[in-house]
Amino acid sequence: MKLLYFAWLRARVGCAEEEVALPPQVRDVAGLLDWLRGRSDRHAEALRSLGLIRVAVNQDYVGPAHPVREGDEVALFPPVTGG
Amino acid sequence: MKLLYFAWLRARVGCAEEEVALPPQVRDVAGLLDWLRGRSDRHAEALRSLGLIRVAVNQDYVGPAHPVREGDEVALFPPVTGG
Amino acid sequence: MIRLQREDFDVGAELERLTAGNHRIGGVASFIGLVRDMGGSDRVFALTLEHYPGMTERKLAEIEAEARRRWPLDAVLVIHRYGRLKPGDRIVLVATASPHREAALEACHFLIDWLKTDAPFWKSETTSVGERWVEARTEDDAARERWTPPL
Amino acid sequence: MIRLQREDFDVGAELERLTAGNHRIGGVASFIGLVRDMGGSDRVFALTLEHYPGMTERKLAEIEAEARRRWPLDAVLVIHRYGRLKPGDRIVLVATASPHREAALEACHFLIDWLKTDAPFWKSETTSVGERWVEARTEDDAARERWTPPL
Repeated sequence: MKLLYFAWLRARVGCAEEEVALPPQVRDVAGLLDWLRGRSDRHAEALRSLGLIRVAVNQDYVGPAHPVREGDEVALFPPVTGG
Repeated sequence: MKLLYFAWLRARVGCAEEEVALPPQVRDVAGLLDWLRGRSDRHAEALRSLGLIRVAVNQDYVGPAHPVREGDEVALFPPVTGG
Repeated sequence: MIRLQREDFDVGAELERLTAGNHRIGGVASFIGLVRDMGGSDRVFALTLEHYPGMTERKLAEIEAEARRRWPLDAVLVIHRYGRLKPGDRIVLVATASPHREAALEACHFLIDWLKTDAPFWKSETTSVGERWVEARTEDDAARERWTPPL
Repeated sequence: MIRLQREDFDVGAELERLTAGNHRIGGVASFIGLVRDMGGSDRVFALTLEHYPGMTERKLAEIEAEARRRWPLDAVLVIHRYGRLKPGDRIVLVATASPHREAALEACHFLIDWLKTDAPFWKSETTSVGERWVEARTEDDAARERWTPPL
């Protein structure tokens, strides 16, 4: 699975993009975030405040119950501020 | 008193501007319109449908009860269509 | 700022000038009114705008003052043309600049709505069935009413 | 039409192109977003816009389609810049053209409101007290909500 980080999430995690192999118990966005927090201290710190994190799966905004699968493009980022 | 006519009122009355001496019994806009209708057949015809006529006295929109005086600039015209 | 003129105007240059050197401005809203080639079901070949010199400037200035009273605006521009225009020609430009996007957008909408009902202009269309005066639209009165009473 | 670019754009030329040859259009509404020189009480020297390539184009196209579904629009243009900008620089241009003034004005307002909350852009300010990410504003969410559910 391809993970993308934007804005301060990118800065805190320390990378813009990573390729991960999804363990079988991770089935949805909430599970993915839980699992990611265990990857490193930086991940744990960056993903601490879930209220400040938005998720897109395959370029659509989704909620915590949205399923994730091997092969998805999952992006994590703070609330957007365009315009 | 200076009278100005615009748009189809100008075309129907047959002039853009006329100078009139106000008779003493004419005290307000409604009275002025009554009196003007007696000036000629063209005036009578042009000023027939009061619902289609707007009046400005000294460049402010006014209603039928607004006073008129010698020296005023009174404009008569259809509803405006700017923009 | 209010301008009443026969000549066309350069939208890009006007909008540029509106904000030049003022870096407090976060948003510029504008509206351009154009001559349409249809009036009802008839083809329009020309549109002639007549106005009431003196009162027009006065009313436009009043409308600008009202917009500035209602919203925090750093700049306001209204350019209204008169005379004979062709389909596709620009009639009017309304532009507002503010630190805040909502203020600019609402004030621009307000200005064009009020201008339609309060500025003494009249339009005559040269159509395939002859010359005729454009009637005021009740929708325009309704649009103006949306903004009263003052916010 | 949607464009995402680093380069600046020419507002006059873009608006001209939007309506060229189409004499059905009666009104063009537009909004230009500019970089402000203040962020809260701190001086801003630069604003850097980051976006999510691929998703940004997709979201902007969805927002355009939604506007066209709600209003009768003859043309829609959204140009959004990214990269490093200075105070006074243009960030975004939204323009809508319609036979009807209200449709153009409302659709333009709608587009900028939705773009603020739905397009994946993030802003970082270079200020007198350092570099910092601009936070999303709850006012922007409220402005977006004004347009839902569909008219």
